[in-house]
Amino acid sequence: MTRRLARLPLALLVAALTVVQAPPARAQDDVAEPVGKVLTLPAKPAPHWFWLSDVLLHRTALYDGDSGKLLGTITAGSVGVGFVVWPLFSLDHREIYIPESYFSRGVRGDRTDVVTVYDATTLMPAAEIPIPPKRAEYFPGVAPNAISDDGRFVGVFNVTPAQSLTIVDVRERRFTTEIQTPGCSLVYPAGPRRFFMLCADGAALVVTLDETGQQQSAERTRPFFDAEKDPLFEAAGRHDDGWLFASFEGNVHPLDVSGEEPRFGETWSLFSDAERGAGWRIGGAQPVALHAKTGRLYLLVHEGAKDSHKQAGSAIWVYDVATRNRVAEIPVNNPLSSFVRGQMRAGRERLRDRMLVRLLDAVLPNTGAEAILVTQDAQPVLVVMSMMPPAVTVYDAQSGDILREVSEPGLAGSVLVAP
Amino acid sequence: MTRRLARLPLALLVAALTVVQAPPARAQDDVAEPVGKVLTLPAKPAPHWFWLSDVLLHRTALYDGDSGKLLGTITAGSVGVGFVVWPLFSLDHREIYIPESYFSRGVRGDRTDVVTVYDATTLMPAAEIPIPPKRAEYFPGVAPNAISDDGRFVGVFNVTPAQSLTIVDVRERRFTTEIQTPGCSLVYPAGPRRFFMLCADGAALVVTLDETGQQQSAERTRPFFDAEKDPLFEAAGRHDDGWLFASFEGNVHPLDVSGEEPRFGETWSLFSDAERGAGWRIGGAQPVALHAKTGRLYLLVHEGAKDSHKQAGSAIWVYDVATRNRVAEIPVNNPLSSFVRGQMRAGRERLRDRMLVRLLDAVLPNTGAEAILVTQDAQPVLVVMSMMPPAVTVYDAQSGDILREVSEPGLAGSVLVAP
Amino acid sequence: MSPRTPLDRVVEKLARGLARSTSRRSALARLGAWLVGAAGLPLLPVARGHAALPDDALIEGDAGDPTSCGYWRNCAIDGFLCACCGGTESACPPGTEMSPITWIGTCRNPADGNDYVVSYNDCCGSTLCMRCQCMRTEGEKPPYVLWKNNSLLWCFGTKSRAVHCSVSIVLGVAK
Amino acid sequence: MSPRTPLDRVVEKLARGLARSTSRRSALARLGAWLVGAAGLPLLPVARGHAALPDDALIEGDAGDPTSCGYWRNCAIDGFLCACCGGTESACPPGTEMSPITWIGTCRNPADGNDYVVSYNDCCGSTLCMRCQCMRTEGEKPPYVLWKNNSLLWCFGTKSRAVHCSVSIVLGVAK
Repeated sequence: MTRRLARLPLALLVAALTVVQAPPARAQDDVAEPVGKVLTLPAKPAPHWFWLSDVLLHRTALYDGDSGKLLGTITAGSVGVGFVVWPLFSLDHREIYIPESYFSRGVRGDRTDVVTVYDATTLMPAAEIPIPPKRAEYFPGVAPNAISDDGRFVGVFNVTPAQSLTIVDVRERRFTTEIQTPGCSLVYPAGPRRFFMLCADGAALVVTLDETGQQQSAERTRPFFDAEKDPLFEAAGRHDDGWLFASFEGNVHPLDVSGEEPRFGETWSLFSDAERGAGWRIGGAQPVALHAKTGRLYLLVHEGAKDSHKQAGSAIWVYDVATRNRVAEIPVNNPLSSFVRGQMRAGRERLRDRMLVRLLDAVLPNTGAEAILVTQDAQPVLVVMSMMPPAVTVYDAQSGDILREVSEPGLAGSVLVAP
Repeated sequence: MTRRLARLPLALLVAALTVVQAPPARAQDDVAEPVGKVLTLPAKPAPHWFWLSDVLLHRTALYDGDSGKLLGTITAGSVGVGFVVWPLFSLDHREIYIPESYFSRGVRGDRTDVVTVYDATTLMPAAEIPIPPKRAEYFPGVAPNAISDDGRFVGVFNVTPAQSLTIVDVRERRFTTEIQTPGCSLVYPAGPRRFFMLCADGAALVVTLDETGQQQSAERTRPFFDAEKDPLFEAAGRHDDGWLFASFEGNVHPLDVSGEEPRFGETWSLFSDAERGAGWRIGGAQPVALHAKTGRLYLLVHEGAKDSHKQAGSAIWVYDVATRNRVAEIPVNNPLSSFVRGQMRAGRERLRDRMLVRLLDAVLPNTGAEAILVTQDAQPVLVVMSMMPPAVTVYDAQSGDILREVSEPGLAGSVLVAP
Repeated sequence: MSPRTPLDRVVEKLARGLARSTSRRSALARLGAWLVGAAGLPLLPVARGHAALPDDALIEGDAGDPTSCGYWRNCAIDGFLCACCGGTESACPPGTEMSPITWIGTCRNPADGNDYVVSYNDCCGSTLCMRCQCMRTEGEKPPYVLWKNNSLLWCFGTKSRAVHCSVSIVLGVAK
Repeated sequence: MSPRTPLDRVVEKLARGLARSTSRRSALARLGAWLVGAAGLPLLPVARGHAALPDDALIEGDAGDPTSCGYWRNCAIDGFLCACCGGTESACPPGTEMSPITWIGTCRNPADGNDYVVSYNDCCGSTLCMRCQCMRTEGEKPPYVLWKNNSLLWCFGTKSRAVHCSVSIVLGVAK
């Protein structure tokens, strides 16, 4: 370093630090606020919390459905990769598990797959469990990984493109085994030591683990749906005894996993012939949700042609699973209107806000919604997400009334997850 | 694996591969197109090519100003980090150099900084030169790194927050030295073996290298601007003999680096008293550009208050550096109108397109532009970028006429760079 | 319901044949893994003296425009069209490489009325192109019908797993 | 031109004093490096019995609303307001940690007419929040006036370099 460099020294940096470290003490200066404060979340999630993942921001974000507020975020995955961000939760809600893939040079380089354990109050990583670098990435990723009902084992769906299932013991913080699952994808929890996957021949592959997380059995059921003619949506409703799947053609396929062997319930149709004739179909990215205790099944529907299974929904139709009757039709809130009002920071409460809602809803085309979620408490809310423009609306799941809108809910929402 | 697994085997995968590998040979089947084809770029850049970096897509993208087409992209940097993507070019245009930072776990983990060497025709990485993990990241990053005029040494501006300059020998593919530069930031080329930085006291720090890329000298000039009262914009115009800087208050500061010692030319004002009174100011993210051969200085201007140096510009004012006269005023194309027409895939050529332009320009507010670039050929184009909504317009730099708009130019444009 | 294509029949036949023997299966699994690992070597057919490539110049409007989502070949694509990203309908842009592993669609060419088997190959190596987004789902199936699923990130056997855009390559007539 | 603040004067005095000795400077450089390295320990002042925190409840409209860009403290901020991202105007949201190294602004509180020195600390650990973006540049300078520059990614001494949002912390009265 030459002498000239001395003129304006490194001192500027140190000075900047020093000055804020020990400003001259004066009476009126005693206003300084503490630095370094970071908020933490309560130990138990509130009943209307939900997570919304975002493929462009590579994150999942926690919102409070009661306030519409963003509470915190977890970023997971590498640049350009990381479409699937589906968090799993320990039974006591103290930990969050996310299977993730990383590359040493952003879009390229050495790949490392891990299940990262996050502290659920700080949302900071607490541990990392290496797994085989085989995780599937797809959009939006509704059943890419699952946690066993006892909260101990995590299953991660792999495609290399060979299909397999990675098992992780999150209690012992270790990878236990990789199970080859040719022809079968996705993963759903089905008991304390059991997962199942769906297969191209319409069967389910039921994987049972032993106490150490090793494969005890992997048995394929008889085909219970036609994957070519009437495939099941990936999004499905979980209840105490099992799952309700809905098919592209609007048929409900109950799967009971409460017993030793999975049992297939009677399928039933969601649409009347007239509705089918009018082209009513289920569609979207995550178009199925169930409120387990009341047996209310929520489906995102639209009028469209065959193969329109990813089309945005214009309404949510609500069914009573016991009677198989439709009990409500909830129109989807206009995402463009919601987006514009979010940018304007306008609410829905005051008279002039309500007039703006009416005006914008009337003027702007309603481009529909792609994902729905229902919370599982006694006074559930229905969360409805539109991808483009990004919009999230919270409804009273029982009355169908709009409770609030979440402003600025990210850039490219993928899935909604309840903690 | 149990016997049941055998029902629908891994064969499905292999079959999928096999079937497309060797379909039954039939006459009408001889239509198959080749697979694996990847386009490459010509060895020399066309005169109106430009790069546009994007902080949300973590990339820089090459566009052809003559067609408005996207030609290719390079992704650089880690999730959530990588604000600065400023490519440098070898003299023969066969290589592109980008200083980059990577983290082993996306937003966290071990940090690795490198200068990656890309092949300019394939845009694929050819080599990687590790450097100290100290690169500055800031938005938008107009002078974050530079290449010496002989094309051999790259300088990278560091902040940890201690300021320093990393030197890389791109010919020998090695890091050579790190020079402490307290109080000085940014880096500009100033000769075959010379860079300079700008300092908080208004001086320039001139760094000269020896043949091996080691520091020969680092000398601070006398202060030539007031960094507190009238700072220089980071964006500046390069010509054969040196640089033209513009200040927040609209004064031009010429810096001649053609001789042994840098010389400071006479400063001159861009604005008349009346214009100053009306509040005309330079502003934006990259508001200064120079066409070196004709001595035309392009400035993004707006009417605004003091401290509005980042405000979007409503016009580009063009000056003849020799006479110091303003020779043109080019209004900024309406980015909202451009964005909407880009989404509609509407051009500007046909009568009905021109009517749509007029309608949208009249109806939608013009939110201005943040960055400008002028190509250095004899028939230069002026490229103007707006950040939100993302819009890029190509003008005839001499007539000021709009030549074309680039549709869908990314998500969050930061800087424009000429190859 | 779309009619069963030759692809369906061949897949089914192969599947049935291979299902008979577990030992053969695991050999095939190794072969498959090897094939997947052999990056750089396209697994899909190289040119076989293509005589009768469908001529898009005969098609009016969007169905003949490779930068349009309505382009006939795009009937089961999901992503960004490479023709808008520095590539063409069948070639990747600079800065990417083409994944040899793909999903498959069957699309009707309005020029000759024929159905063609189309391979959708991801171009991998850069973040999402974000130009000419296109999502069409003719015959598209969920991820458990893997090779008909367009949601999967199909960058396999490439240096990068990051999908930038997708091409639509005609593999043959589906009659 | 904004009036010179006590901060300016102290910085200048320190700079002048320190400039006299190169040996002292390198000792300070080491100290600085150490301070920067000592992550987790906030370098900025911890509470000193703060008696007279400016009371925002007295302010009408945007200038008193921490989720508004017009909030009085935000006069030199550039980023996303933590109050919209799960934090508050002075606390980071879960999933981030606060960078102890900051840039500084001087903002007038409309409630008492006083100018306050405000420290803008980045909350680091997650991608951009993308809510309540706010860019204000009162007294803001280019990157060569480092500690008055709001464009820099100010996540230093934190486990993560990824800035999520920024807080505005009152350090003291600037009289």
